[in-house]
Amino acid sequence: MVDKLNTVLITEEPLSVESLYQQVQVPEAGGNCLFVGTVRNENKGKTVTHLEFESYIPMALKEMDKIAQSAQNKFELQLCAIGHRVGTCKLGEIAVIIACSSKHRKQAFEACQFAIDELKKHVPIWKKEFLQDGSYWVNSRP
Amino acid sequence: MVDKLNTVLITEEPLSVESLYQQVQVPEAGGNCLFVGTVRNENKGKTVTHLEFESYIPMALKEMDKIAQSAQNKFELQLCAIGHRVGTCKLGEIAVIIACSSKHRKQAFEACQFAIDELKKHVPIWKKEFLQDGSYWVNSRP
Amino acid sequence: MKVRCFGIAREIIGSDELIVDPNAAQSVEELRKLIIQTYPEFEKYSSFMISVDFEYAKDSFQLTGKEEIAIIPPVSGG
Amino acid sequence: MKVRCFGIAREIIGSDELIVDPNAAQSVEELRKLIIQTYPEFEKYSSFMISVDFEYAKDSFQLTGKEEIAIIPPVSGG
Repeated sequence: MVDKLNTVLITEEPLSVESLYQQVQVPEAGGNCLFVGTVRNENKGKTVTHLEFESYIPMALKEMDKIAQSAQNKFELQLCAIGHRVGTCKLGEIAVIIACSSKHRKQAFEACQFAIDELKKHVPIWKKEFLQDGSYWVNSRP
Repeated sequence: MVDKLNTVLITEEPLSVESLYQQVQVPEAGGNCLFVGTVRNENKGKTVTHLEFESYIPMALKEMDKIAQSAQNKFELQLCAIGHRVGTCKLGEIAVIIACSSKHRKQAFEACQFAIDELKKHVPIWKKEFLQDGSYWVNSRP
Repeated sequence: MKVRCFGIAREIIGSDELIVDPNAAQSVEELRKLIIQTYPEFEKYSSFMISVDFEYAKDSFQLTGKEEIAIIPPVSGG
Repeated sequence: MKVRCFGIAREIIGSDELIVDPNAAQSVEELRKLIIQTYPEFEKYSSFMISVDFEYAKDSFQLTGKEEIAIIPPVSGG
Protein backbone atom coordinates (compact mmCIF):
# COMPACT_ATOMS: atom_id res chain seq x y z
CA MET A 1 0.00 0.00 0.00
CA VAL A 2 1.11 3.49 -0.84
CA ASP A 3 1.12 5.67 2.26
CA LYS A 4 2.38 8.79 0.47
CA LEU A 5 -0.08 11.15 -1.18
CA ASN A 6 -0.06 12.97 -4.48
CA THR A 7 1.62 16.37 -4.28
CA VAL A 8 0.37 19.60 -5.84
CA LEU A 9 2.11 22.90 -5.31
CA ILE A 10 2.24 26.44 -6.65
CA THR A 11 5.25 28.49 -5.64
CA GLU A 12 7.08 31.76 -6.23
CA GLU A 13 10.37 29.97 -5.58
CA PRO A 14 12.30 27.97 -8.21
CA LEU A 15 10.94 24.44 -8.69
CA SER A 16 13.27 21.49 -8.09
CA VAL A 17 13.30 18.46 -10.40
CA GLU A 18 14.96 16.36 -7.68
CA SER A 19 12.33 17.32 -5.12
CA LEU A 20 9.32 16.50 -7.34
CA TYR A 21 10.99 13.21 -8.28
CA GLN A 22 11.36 12.32 -4.58
CA GLN A 23 7.67 13.10 -3.96
CA VAL A 24 6.58 10.17 -6.15
CA GLN A 25 9.10 7.57 -4.95
CA VAL A 26 7.65 4.39 -3.44
CA PRO A 27 9.10 0.84 -3.32
CA GLU A 28 6.41 -0.40 -5.76
CA ALA A 29 7.49 1.99 -8.55
CA GLY A 30 9.91 0.96 -11.28
CA GLY A 31 9.02 3.43 -14.05
CA ASN A 32 9.06 7.14 -13.38
CA CYS A 33 8.38 9.82 -15.96
CA LEU A 34 8.91 13.54 -15.45
CA PHE A 35 7.92 16.42 -17.66
CA VAL A 36 9.73 19.71 -17.04
CA GLY A 37 8.51 22.82 -18.85
CA THR A 38 11.14 25.54 -19.06
CA VAL A 39 11.09 29.15 -20.28
CA ARG A 40 12.33 29.13 -23.87
CA ASN A 41 14.17 32.10 -25.39
CA GLU A 42 11.87 32.23 -28.42
CA ASN A 43 8.20 31.79 -29.34
CA LYS A 44 6.77 31.90 -32.86
CA GLY A 45 9.92 33.58 -34.16
CA LYS A 46 10.01 36.33 -31.50
CA THR A 47 12.65 36.71 -28.81
CA VAL A 48 11.21 36.15 -25.34
CA THR A 49 12.81 38.10 -22.47
CA HIS A 50 10.88 36.53 -19.57
CA LEU A 51 7.46 35.28 -18.47
CA GLU A 52 5.07 36.13 -15.69
CA PHE A 53 2.60 33.61 -14.29
CA GLU A 54 -0.50 34.60 -12.37
CA SER A 55 -2.81 32.07 -10.73
CA TYR A 56 -6.08 31.80 -8.90
CA ILE A 57 -4.22 29.64 -6.43
CA PRO A 58 -6.92 27.87 -4.37
CA MET A 59 -8.84 26.90 -7.50
CA ALA A 60 -5.65 25.96 -9.36
CA LEU A 61 -4.57 23.62 -6.54
CA LYS A 62 -8.02 22.03 -6.61
CA GLU A 63 -7.81 21.47 -10.37
CA MET A 64 -4.25 20.15 -10.11
CA ASP A 65 -5.35 17.73 -7.43
CA LYS A 66 -8.17 16.47 -9.68
CA ILE A 67 -5.69 15.94 -12.53
CA ALA A 68 -3.25 14.08 -10.27
CA GLN A 69 -6.04 11.79 -8.98
CA SER A 70 -7.44 11.26 -12.42
CA ALA A 71 -3.97 10.36 -13.82
CA GLN A 72 -3.46 8.01 -10.88
CA ASN A 73 -6.74 6.17 -11.50
CA LYS A 74 -6.70 6.21 -15.28
CA PHE A 75 -3.14 4.89 -15.62
CA GLU A 76 -2.76 2.93 -12.37
CA LEU A 77 0.00 5.19 -11.15
CA GLN A 78 1.64 4.85 -7.80
CA LEU A 79 1.84 8.63 -7.34
CA CYS A 80 1.60 11.89 -9.25
CA ALA A 81 3.17 15.22 -8.30
CA ILE A 82 2.46 18.51 -10.04
CA GLY A 83 4.28 21.78 -9.34
CA HIS A 84 3.79 25.14 -11.04
CA ARG A 85 5.65 28.38 -10.67
CA VAL A 86 4.01 31.81 -10.30
CA GLY A 87 5.54 35.29 -10.53
CA THR A 88 8.42 36.25 -12.78
CA CYS A 89 10.23 33.41 -14.56
CA LYS A 90 13.58 34.06 -16.21
CA LEU A 91 14.78 32.30 -19.35
CA GLY A 92 15.71 28.68 -18.63
CA GLU A 93 13.78 28.58 -15.37
CA ILE A 94 11.22 25.87 -14.72
CA ALA A 95 7.56 26.83 -15.17
CA VAL A 96 6.04 23.43 -14.48
CA ILE A 97 7.01 19.91 -13.39
CA ILE A 98 4.88 16.77 -13.59
CA ALA A 99 6.22 13.58 -12.00
CA CYS A 100 4.49 10.20 -12.31
CA SER A 101 5.57 6.89 -10.82
CA SER A 102 4.25 3.53 -11.93
CA LYS A 103 5.17 -0.14 -11.84
CA HIS A 104 5.89 -0.08 -15.56
CA ARG A 105 7.14 2.70 -17.79
CA LYS A 106 4.35 2.80 -20.39
CA GLN A 107 1.79 4.01 -17.89
CA ALA A 108 4.15 6.56 -16.38
CA PHE A 109 4.74 8.11 -19.83
CA GLU A 110 1.05 8.13 -20.72
CA ALA A 111 0.00 9.59 -17.38
CA CYS A 112 2.64 12.32 -17.57
CA GLN A 113 1.46 13.40 -21.03
CA PHE A 114 -2.16 13.28 -19.92
CA ALA A 115 -1.42 15.42 -16.86
CA ILE A 116 0.46 18.17 -18.70
CA ASP A 117 -2.23 18.28 -21.42
CA GLU A 118 -4.97 18.59 -18.80
CA LEU A 119 -3.05 21.21 -16.84
CA LYS A 120 -2.73 23.36 -19.95
CA LYS A 121 -6.48 23.07 -20.59
CA HIS A 122 -8.03 23.47 -17.16
CA VAL A 123 -5.81 24.88 -14.43
CA PRO A 124 -6.41 28.61 -13.76
CA ILE A 125 -2.89 29.84 -14.39
CA TRP A 126 -2.14 32.63 -16.85
CA LYS A 127 1.10 33.27 -18.67
CA LYS A 128 2.14 36.75 -19.78
CA GLU A 129 4.89 36.58 -22.35
CA PHE A 130 7.36 39.48 -22.46
CA LEU A 131 8.93 40.09 -25.86
CA GLN A 132 11.43 42.77 -26.82
CA ASP A 133 8.60 44.90 -28.24
CA GLY A 134 5.85 44.37 -25.69
CA SER A 135 3.93 41.81 -23.69
CA TYR A 136 0.66 39.89 -23.92
CA TRP A 137 -1.42 37.31 -22.11
CA VAL A 138 -1.02 34.01 -23.93
CA ASN A 139 -4.33 32.63 -25.35
CA SER A 140 -6.11 35.99 -24.84
CA ARG A 141 -5.01 38.00 -27.85
CA PRO A 142 -7.73 39.28 -30.22
CA MET B 1 23.23 26.73 -32.02
CA VAL B 2 23.61 24.14 -29.34
CA ASP B 3 27.19 24.04 -28.08
CA LYS B 4 26.57 21.32 -25.50
CA LEU B 5 26.85 17.66 -26.50
CA ASN B 6 24.77 14.63 -25.69
CA THR B 7 25.85 12.87 -22.51
CA VAL B 8 26.23 9.12 -22.02
CA LEU B 9 27.55 7.62 -18.83
CA ILE B 10 27.85 4.33 -16.99
CA THR B 11 28.68 4.56 -13.32
CA GLU B 12 29.00 2.56 -10.11
CA GLU B 13 27.86 5.62 -8.15
CA PRO B 14 24.19 6.58 -7.62
CA LEU B 15 22.72 8.43 -10.61
CA SER B 16 21.31 11.94 -10.08
CA VAL B 17 18.05 13.07 -11.70
CA GLU B 18 19.03 16.72 -11.22
CA SER B 19 22.40 16.20 -12.86
CA LEU B 20 21.04 14.44 -15.97
CA TYR B 21 18.36 17.14 -16.24
CA GLN B 22 21.04 19.84 -16.20
CA GLN B 23 23.00 18.03 -18.95
CA VAL B 24 20.22 18.67 -21.49
CA GLN B 25 19.42 22.28 -20.59
CA VAL B 26 19.82 24.85 -23.38
CA PRO B 27 18.02 28.19 -23.93
CA GLU B 28 16.19 26.77 -26.98
CA ALA B 29 14.47 24.00 -24.97
CA GLY B 30 10.98 24.39 -23.54
CA GLY B 31 9.89 20.77 -23.18
CA ASN B 32 11.99 18.30 -21.22
CA CYS B 33 11.09 14.69 -20.56
CA LEU B 34 12.93 12.37 -18.20
CA PHE B 35 12.54 8.67 -17.68
CA VAL B 36 13.90 7.28 -14.43
CA GLY B 37 14.00 3.50 -13.99
CA THR B 38 14.20 2.43 -10.35
CA VAL B 39 14.66 -0.92 -8.63
CA ARG B 40 11.22 -2.23 -7.73
CA ASN B 41 10.61 -4.48 -4.72
CA GLU B 42 8.73 -7.06 -6.80
CA ASN B 43 8.83 -8.73 -10.22
CA LYS B 44 6.27 -11.20 -11.56
CA GLY B 45 4.93 -11.81 -8.07
CA LYS B 46 8.34 -12.50 -6.47
CA THR B 47 10.03 -10.32 -3.89
CA VAL B 48 13.21 -8.73 -5.22
CA THR B 49 16.00 -8.08 -2.73
CA HIS B 50 18.43 -6.22 -5.03
CA LEU B 51 19.85 -6.16 -8.57
CA GLU B 52 23.29 -6.38 -10.06
CA PHE B 53 24.18 -4.82 -13.40
CA GLU B 54 27.14 -5.87 -15.48
CA SER B 55 28.16 -4.10 -18.67
CA TYR B 56 30.59 -4.32 -21.55
CA ILE B 57 31.26 -0.66 -20.92
CA PRO B 58 33.10 0.58 -24.06
CA MET B 59 30.55 -1.07 -26.34
CA ALA B 60 27.62 0.03 -24.14
CA LEU B 61 28.76 3.66 -24.27
CA LYS B 62 29.04 3.40 -28.07
CA GLU B 63 25.51 1.99 -28.33
CA MET B 64 24.14 4.61 -25.92
CA ASP B 65 25.75 7.34 -27.97
CA LYS B 66 24.13 5.98 -31.14
CA ILE B 67 20.73 5.96 -29.41
CA ALA B 68 21.18 9.53 -28.16
CA GLN B 69 22.15 10.74 -31.63
CA SER B 70 19.38 8.83 -33.29
CA ALA B 71 16.79 10.23 -30.82
CA GLN B 72 18.18 13.71 -31.43
CA ASN B 73 17.85 13.42 -35.22
CA LYS B 74 14.59 11.50 -35.35
CA PHE B 75 12.71 13.80 -32.95
CA GLU B 76 14.58 17.09 -33.47
CA LEU B 77 15.76 17.14 -29.89
CA GLN B 78 18.01 19.77 -28.50
CA LEU B 79 19.92 17.24 -26.39
CA CYS B 80 19.71 13.72 -25.04
CA ALA B 81 21.47 12.35 -21.95
CA ILE B 82 21.56 8.69 -20.97
CA GLY B 83 22.98 7.34 -17.72
CA HIS B 84 23.08 3.74 -16.51
CA ARG B 85 24.20 2.23 -13.24
CA VAL B 86 26.44 -0.83 -12.91
CA GLY B 87 27.24 -2.92 -9.84
CA THR B 88 24.86 -3.60 -6.97
CA CYS B 89 21.62 -1.61 -6.95
CA LYS B 90 19.49 -1.54 -3.81
CA LEU B 91 15.70 -1.32 -3.82
CA GLY B 92 14.53 2.17 -4.81
CA GLU B 93 17.87 3.10 -6.38
CA ILE B 94 18.04 4.42 -9.92
CA ALA B 95 19.13 1.93 -12.60
CA VAL B 96 18.75 4.21 -15.62
CA ILE B 97 17.93 7.83 -16.49
CA ILE B 98 17.07 9.21 -19.93
CA ALA B 99 16.70 12.98 -20.32
CA CYS B 100 15.53 14.65 -23.55
CA SER B 101 15.12 18.36 -24.23
CA SER B 102 13.15 19.77 -27.13
CA LYS B 103 11.44 22.97 -28.19
CA HIS B 104 8.05 21.34 -27.72
CA ARG B 105 6.92 18.64 -25.34
CA LYS B 106 5.54 16.08 -27.81
CA GLN B 107 8.95 15.37 -29.29
CA ALA B 108 10.61 15.18 -25.87
CA PHE B 109 8.12 12.52 -24.74
CA GLU B 110 8.44 10.51 -27.95
CA ALA B 111 12.23 10.67 -27.96
CA CYS B 112 12.45 9.61 -24.32
CA GLN B 113 10.25 6.55 -24.94
CA PHE B 114 12.21 5.70 -28.06
CA ALA B 115 15.53 5.95 -26.20
CA ILE B 116 14.55 3.70 -23.28
CA ASP B 117 13.03 1.12 -25.67
CA GLU B 118 16.23 1.10 -27.75
CA LEU B 119 18.44 0.90 -24.68
CA LYS B 120 16.57 -2.17 -23.45
CA LYS B 121 17.00 -3.83 -26.87
CA HIS B 122 20.58 -3.05 -27.84
CA VAL B 123 22.86 -1.80 -25.07
CA PRO B 124 25.16 -4.53 -23.67
CA ILE B 125 24.12 -4.31 -20.04
CA TRP B 126 22.95 -7.35 -18.10
CA LYS B 127 20.71 -7.40 -15.07
CA LYS B 128 20.90 -10.13 -12.46
CA GLU B 129 17.81 -10.18 -10.30
CA PHE B 130 18.20 -11.39 -6.70
CA LEU B 131 15.07 -12.92 -5.20
CA GLN B 132 14.65 -14.39 -1.75
CA ASP B 133 15.14 -17.90 -3.18
CA GLY B 134 17.92 -17.35 -5.69
CA SER B 135 19.13 -15.21 -8.54
CA TYR B 136 19.07 -15.26 -12.33
CA TRP B 137 20.17 -13.25 -15.36
CA VAL B 138 17.11 -11.51 -16.78
CA ASN B 139 16.28 -12.57 -20.40
CA SER B 140 18.64 -15.59 -20.21
CA ARG B 141 16.57 -18.18 -18.40
CA PRO B 142 15.85 -21.48 -20.21
CA MET C 1 -21.23 40.54 -4.76
CA LYS C 2 -17.49 40.43 -5.45
CA VAL C 3 -15.99 38.91 -8.58
CA ARG C 4 -12.26 38.17 -8.64
CA CYS C 5 -10.40 39.08 -11.83
CA PHE C 6 -7.23 37.45 -13.22
CA GLY C 7 -4.91 37.86 -16.20
CA ILE C 8 -6.41 39.76 -19.12
CA ALA C 9 -9.68 40.15 -17.14
CA ARG C 10 -7.83 42.03 -14.40
CA GLU C 11 -6.30 44.31 -17.02
CA ILE C 12 -9.55 44.95 -18.92
CA ILE C 13 -11.43 45.72 -15.71
CA GLY C 14 -8.47 47.58 -14.22
CA SER C 15 -8.82 45.92 -10.84
CA ASP C 16 -8.47 42.48 -9.29
CA GLU C 17 -12.01 42.72 -7.98
CA LEU C 18 -15.30 43.73 -9.57
CA ILE C 19 -18.33 44.64 -7.43
CA VAL C 20 -21.64 43.51 -8.94
CA ASP C 21 -25.21 44.11 -7.74
CA PRO C 22 -26.47 40.58 -6.87
CA ASN C 23 -29.92 41.45 -8.19
CA ALA C 24 -28.46 42.18 -11.62
CA ALA C 25 -26.80 38.74 -11.85
CA GLN C 26 -28.82 35.91 -10.38
CA SER C 27 -27.22 33.26 -12.59
CA VAL C 28 -23.81 32.72 -14.13
CA GLU C 29 -25.36 33.51 -17.51
CA GLU C 30 -26.65 36.87 -16.29
CA LEU C 31 -23.30 37.66 -14.70
CA ARG C 32 -21.50 36.83 -17.94
CA LYS C 33 -23.82 39.12 -19.97
CA LEU C 34 -23.41 41.92 -17.44
CA ILE C 35 -19.62 41.69 -17.60
CA ILE C 36 -19.56 41.80 -21.41
CA GLN C 37 -22.07 44.68 -21.44
CA THR C 38 -19.98 46.69 -18.98
CA TYR C 39 -16.60 45.79 -20.53
CA PRO C 40 -17.15 45.21 -24.28
CA GLU C 41 -13.39 44.63 -24.65
CA PHE C 42 -14.02 41.03 -23.54
CA GLU C 43 -15.70 40.38 -26.89
CA LYS C 44 -12.55 41.48 -28.65
CA TYR C 45 -9.81 40.11 -26.41
CA SER C 46 -10.97 37.03 -24.71
CA SER C 47 -13.68 34.53 -24.00
CA PHE C 48 -13.96 33.60 -20.36
CA MET C 49 -15.41 31.10 -17.92
CA ILE C 50 -16.91 31.85 -14.52
CA SER C 51 -15.88 29.89 -11.45
CA VAL C 52 -18.11 29.53 -8.39
CA ASP C 53 -16.52 28.38 -5.14
CA PHE C 54 -13.35 27.30 -6.98
CA GLU C 55 -15.14 25.18 -9.60
CA TYR C 56 -15.95 25.93 -13.23
CA ALA C 57 -19.66 26.83 -13.30
CA LYS C 58 -22.28 26.29 -16.00
CA ASP C 59 -24.29 29.24 -17.31
CA SER C 60 -27.41 27.83 -15.64
CA PHE C 61 -25.82 27.97 -12.17
CA GLN C 62 -27.97 30.08 -9.81
CA LEU C 63 -26.07 32.57 -7.66
CA THR C 64 -27.10 33.54 -4.13
CA GLY C 65 -24.52 36.31 -3.83
CA LYS C 66 -22.62 34.43 -1.10
CA GLU C 67 -20.36 32.37 -3.38
CA GLU C 68 -16.72 33.13 -4.19
CA ILE C 69 -16.86 34.06 -7.85
CA ALA C 70 -14.06 34.64 -10.38
CA ILE C 71 -13.64 35.47 -14.06
CA ILE C 72 -11.43 32.80 -15.66
CA PRO C 73 -9.98 33.94 -19.01
CA PRO C 74 -8.48 31.23 -21.27
CA VAL C 75 -5.83 29.54 -19.16
CA SER C 76 -2.21 29.35 -20.32
CA GLY C 77 -0.22 27.55 -17.65
CA GLY C 78 2.55 25.08 -18.31
CA MET D 1 42.23 -15.19 -30.00
CA LYS D 2 40.50 -13.87 -26.86
CA VAL D 3 36.73 -13.68 -26.49
CA ARG D 4 35.28 -11.59 -23.65
CA CYS D 5 32.37 -13.10 -21.73
CA PHE D 6 29.57 -11.27 -19.89
CA GLY D 7 26.51 -12.11 -17.82
CA ILE D 8 25.23 -15.66 -18.29
CA ALA D 9 28.06 -16.32 -20.81
CA ARG D 10 30.64 -15.56 -18.15
CA GLU D 11 28.90 -17.98 -15.79
CA ILE D 12 28.48 -20.78 -18.36
CA ILE D 13 32.10 -20.52 -19.44
CA GLY D 14 33.31 -19.97 -15.86
CA SER D 15 35.64 -17.14 -16.86
CA ASP D 16 35.41 -13.61 -18.23
CA GLU D 17 37.69 -14.60 -21.11
CA LEU D 18 37.70 -17.53 -23.51
CA ILE D 19 40.81 -18.40 -25.54
CA VAL D 20 40.00 -19.70 -29.04
CA ASP D 21 42.34 -21.02 -31.77
CA PRO D 22 41.99 -18.43 -34.59
CA ASN D 23 42.21 -21.19 -37.22
CA ALA D 24 39.14 -22.89 -35.73
CA ALA D 25 37.02 -19.70 -36.02
CA GLN D 26 37.69 -17.68 -39.14
CA SER D 27 34.23 -16.14 -39.21
CA VAL D 28 31.66 -15.08 -36.61
CA GLU D 29 29.52 -18.05 -37.69
CA GLU D 30 32.38 -20.51 -37.05
CA LEU D 31 33.09 -18.89 -33.69
CA ARG D 32 29.43 -19.17 -32.71
CA LYS D 33 29.34 -22.88 -33.63
CA LEU D 34 32.56 -23.55 -31.75
CA ILE D 35 31.21 -21.86 -28.62
CA ILE D 36 27.96 -23.86 -28.69
CA GLN D 37 29.88 -27.09 -29.37
CA THR D 38 32.22 -26.48 -26.45
CA TYR D 39 29.52 -25.18 -24.08
CA PRO D 40 26.20 -26.88 -25.00
CA GLU D 41 24.55 -25.06 -22.09
CA PHE D 42 24.20 -22.05 -24.41
CA GLU D 43 21.54 -23.95 -26.34
CA LYS D 44 19.55 -24.36 -23.15
CA TYR D 45 20.12 -21.08 -21.39
CA SER D 46 20.61 -18.35 -23.85
CA SER D 47 20.96 -17.24 -27.43
CA PHE D 48 23.79 -14.80 -27.98
CA MET D 49 25.28 -12.27 -30.37
CA ILE D 50 28.95 -11.76 -31.12
CA SER D 51 30.47 -8.29 -31.08
CA VAL D 52 33.59 -7.40 -33.03
CA ASP D 53 35.44 -4.22 -32.11
CA PHE D 54 32.48 -3.00 -30.01
CA GLU D 55 29.86 -3.48 -32.75
CA TYR D 56 27.30 -6.24 -33.23
CA ALA D 57 28.69 -8.49 -35.98
CA LYS D 58 26.91 -10.55 -38.64
CA ASP D 59 27.61 -14.29 -38.92
CA SER D 60 29.38 -13.66 -42.24
CA PHE D 61 31.94 -11.34 -40.66
CA GLN D 62 35.50 -12.63 -41.34
CA LEU D 63 37.82 -12.62 -38.33
CA THR D 64 41.58 -12.00 -38.56
CA GLY D 65 42.24 -12.85 -34.91
CA LYS D 66 43.23 -9.26 -34.12
CA GLU D 67 39.75 -7.94 -33.31
CA GLU D 68 38.32 -7.39 -29.83
CA ILE D 69 35.60 -10.02 -29.65
CA ALA D 70 32.85 -10.57 -27.07
CA ILE D 71 29.91 -12.88 -26.45
CA ILE D 72 26.77 -10.75 -25.96
CA PRO D 73 23.93 -12.70 -24.28
CA PRO D 74 20.42 -11.18 -24.48
CA VAL D 75 20.75 -7.73 -22.94
CA SER D 76 18.60 -6.65 -19.99
CA GLY D 77 19.58 -3.12 -19.09
CA GLY D 78 17.16 -0.43 -17.97
